[in-house]
Amino acid sequence: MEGFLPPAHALGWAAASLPFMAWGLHSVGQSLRAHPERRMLLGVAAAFAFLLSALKLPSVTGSCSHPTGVGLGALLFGPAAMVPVGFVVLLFQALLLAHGGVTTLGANVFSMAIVGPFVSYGIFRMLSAFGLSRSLAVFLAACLGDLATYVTTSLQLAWAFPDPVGGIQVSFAKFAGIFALTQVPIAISEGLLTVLVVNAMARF
Amino acid sequence: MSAVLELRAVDHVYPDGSAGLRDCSMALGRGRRHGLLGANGAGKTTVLQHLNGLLRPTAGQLLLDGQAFDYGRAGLVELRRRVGLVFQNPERQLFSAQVEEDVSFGPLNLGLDDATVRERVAAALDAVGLRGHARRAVHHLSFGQKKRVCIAGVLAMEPEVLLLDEPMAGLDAPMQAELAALLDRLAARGVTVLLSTHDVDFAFRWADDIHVMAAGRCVASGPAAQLAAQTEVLRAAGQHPPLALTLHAELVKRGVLPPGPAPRSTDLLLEALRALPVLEYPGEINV
Amino acid sequence: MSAVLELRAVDHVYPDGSAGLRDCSMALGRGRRHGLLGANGAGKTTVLQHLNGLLRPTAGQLLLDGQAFDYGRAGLVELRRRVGLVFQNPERQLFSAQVEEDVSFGPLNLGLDDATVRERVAAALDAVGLRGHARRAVHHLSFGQKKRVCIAGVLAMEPEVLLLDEPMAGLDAPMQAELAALLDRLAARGVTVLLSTHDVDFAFRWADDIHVMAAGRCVASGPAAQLAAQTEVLRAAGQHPPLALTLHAELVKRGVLPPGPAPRSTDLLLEALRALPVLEYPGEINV
Amino acid sequence: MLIETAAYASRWRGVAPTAKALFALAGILAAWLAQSPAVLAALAAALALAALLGARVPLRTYLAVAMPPLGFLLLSCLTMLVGPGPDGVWHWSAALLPTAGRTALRSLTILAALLGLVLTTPLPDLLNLLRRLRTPELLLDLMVLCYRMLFVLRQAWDEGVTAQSARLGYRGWRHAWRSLGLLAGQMAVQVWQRAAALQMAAEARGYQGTLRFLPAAYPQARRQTVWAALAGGLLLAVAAGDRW
Repeated sequence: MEGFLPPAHALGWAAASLPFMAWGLHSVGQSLRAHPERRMLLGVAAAFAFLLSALKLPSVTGSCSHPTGVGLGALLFGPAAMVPVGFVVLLFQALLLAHGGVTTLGANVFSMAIVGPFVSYGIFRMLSAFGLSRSLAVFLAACLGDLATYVTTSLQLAWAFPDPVGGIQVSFAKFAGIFALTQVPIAISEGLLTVLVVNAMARF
Repeated sequence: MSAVLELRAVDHVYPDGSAGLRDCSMALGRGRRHGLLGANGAGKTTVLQHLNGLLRPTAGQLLLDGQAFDYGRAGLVELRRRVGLVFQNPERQLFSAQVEEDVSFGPLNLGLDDATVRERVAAALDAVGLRGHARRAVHHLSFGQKKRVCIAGVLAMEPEVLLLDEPMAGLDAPMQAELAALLDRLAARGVTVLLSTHDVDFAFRWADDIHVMAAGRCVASGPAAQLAAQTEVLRAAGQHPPLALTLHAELVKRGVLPPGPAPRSTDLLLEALRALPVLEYPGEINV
Repeated sequence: MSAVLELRAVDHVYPDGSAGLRDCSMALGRGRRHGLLGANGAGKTTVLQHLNGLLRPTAGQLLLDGQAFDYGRAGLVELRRRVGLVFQNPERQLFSAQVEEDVSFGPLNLGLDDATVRERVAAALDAVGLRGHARRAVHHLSFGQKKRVCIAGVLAMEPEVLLLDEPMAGLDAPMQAELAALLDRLAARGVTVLLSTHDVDFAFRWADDIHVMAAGRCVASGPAAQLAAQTEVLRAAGQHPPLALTLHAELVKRGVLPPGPAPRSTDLLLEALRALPVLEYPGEINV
Repeated sequence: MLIETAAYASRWRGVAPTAKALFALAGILAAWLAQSPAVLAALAAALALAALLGARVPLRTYLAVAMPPLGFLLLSCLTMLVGPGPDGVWHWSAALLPTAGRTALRSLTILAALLGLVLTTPLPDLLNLLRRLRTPELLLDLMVLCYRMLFVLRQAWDEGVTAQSARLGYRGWRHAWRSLGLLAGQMAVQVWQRAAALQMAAEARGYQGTLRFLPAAYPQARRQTVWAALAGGLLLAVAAGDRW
């Protein structure tokens, strides 16, 4: 939410995201030198991720949040590419839908374009290495990536607004508890949708 | 003639405030071939989407079998089972990797059992002449073949009414002829067919009834021959009269052809001309 | 007549092994209006992409100004400056959301300074009649307008040769007439124009030269009137002879019209008929 | 997308994006500076009125756009106001009320500043501004492509859903999921095809590896920027006066 974080936190999270952003841009730039046509691909993929993020899934009713699509992207393009792509998606959400926000962009990039994709990608690699079926691995990767994003966001909020009695811990429990109502169904939906998409793509 | 579907004084306003239809009335006689004629943006697609329940009238009503249509869940399912709609762009309506998989989408949604679905898919692919392509990948097909897969996907639901949005767009002449023949076969089996087109010559040649649209209004409806002669109505809708009609009229006026009903296509006109005796005239002696 | 671009015995095999072109030769005379005629899948798009250097011949060569073309970086930049290509689908070639921004893409790639680019963008938008739409969003335009933005984007590079892939597809009659008039204006300014089409009547009506393709082969080339009379060649390529030509021939044979060159369109044929005196005959008395 | 439509129709569409961005930035900084609820409320009101009266953004649009973030704000602030008491039972606690109140007002002010910008400035104009601020080229290219393809893909998506509905693809829960999966999978494949087509179209127009476009010219940019700086300075002065 625009303006929700105190200035020090907003700027701090932006600073924390910056090195990842630089690394993501550098890494993508390298791959573009070898495959210049991937520039268009990432651009179109960003549009697709934005579209998915604005999608209302059939099971989720009355929620103000949406799937992120970055889990799918991380599986397809790797987590490094998802930093700039996720940044673009989040910026567009702020500017075109007034979701998220410009002042909270740093914090959101950290949770959604860095933590989420890395968790998804890591889980997928790990589960694949254990020989889990592709569908289950994809489901868990996307679903847990989504949950990791939401846990990070709750932590960010808890840190900014600690409970006067119980401190950050209690505050985290509060934020995580409230947002679980919307985020857990969304994470499951995102996992399901990602499996469906990956399976459909595999048939082409 | 009973109307299987009818729009009665339908207005439609899009969410962005633009008017899609204004006071549009149109009845589709059962088992006939209908041409929906109009320029780009005249509202043809909007009409088709009303007839299939994808859009709801802002005012006015849709009648199915002469009864006001009930937009409840069950009503919509029944309407879409009975009235199939083929969209213009095949790329936007084929979702599966394989031909037969895509064709089975509709019948599966109808809740039919596997054996019936299999039968219907085979029959639909037969009807469009793609029996041998059932297991092929959709993206390896040509544009014309994709178009036929789309039609098969709707035929497999065994609709009573088949609506097609600009089915001839992008097809070359032989493919158009083939598709027209397919639609004729369907009409002969009793399916009511309505296709939209901006080609007055095609509409006049193919349709039994023509419905003319302009700027969201349903300007006129009637049997093809009768409507095509209404030059003023056609001009108001930005259409020329059919070429076969105009040529025929000029040739009759000049005594070349005998008076009588105009042929429905320039091919028939040419036949009539070719039936006339060849005159020898001085110019030819020099050749 | 010197050829600005020429394909000489070009074969093209796609990476998946399918043959796009077989032994195709075709020369584009400077400053003329060329129609590339063929059924869907005949290889028209493949030819256009060769003429702009997007595809390279597997065998044979491309000649620019009579010289074998050098596919080096500098050569390609020059070729694409001189030969503009407009693709069929606007949604697949417009990158920028604002009209004037998108049109400026090509000229900026040529390394022109901002002032010149601005001038060229304005001139190109003028040429396609979209001057007032410079700052509009591409996604708010109609299909026909988007198509014209694509053409403006190429015109702003001031090419000597303009290639258009099926530019008439999806346009209704008035929009087609408008676009044909635009292309005529360009041709009158000395631009060589080549457009692909599967409509033999349009090709005959509009083009100076017609190039016929079938199944990846360049079957025939020649001035429109001459080529259109080669019924056998056209039939082999799956095309009818132009209607105006056939009708004219029949009417001449029957002494209705005087012998002479055939009119290029049915509209002109109708004019010729209307110039004939109206005969009074018994049938009319009863009316 | 409501914001999009409003921005293109805005009376301030022709105002230099620099000026509008400067004013919005001043609004954000002022919101961060100001302390008292009254001043924050006044700043929020000033920023909202600038958009509603100055740029004539329709009130209905403004409220519709602001509603979802306001819902989130309400939920978050309510979360701050519950907590375990000394007895370990959760109940309302007013301890964080001042913080929650100030946070909500600050949030509102910044939201108003941002809405003032995005409801009057189409995204391409903002991208041009980012270009002038030396945003990395790769990011700019991604944004340009993303913005354009957004509308293309959304239209394709909507048409796909319509076509599936015509074949009863959404008659029930299970059908809907299956249809969505098929459509999303097919669209994901399209991502590659569309990228390849764009690449080819770009090459045909002499693409050299970067997407370059000519920015729109704003003849009155200087004057407008001075006005925006003055107005922004006023907001900052009020906020600074409140703090110190």
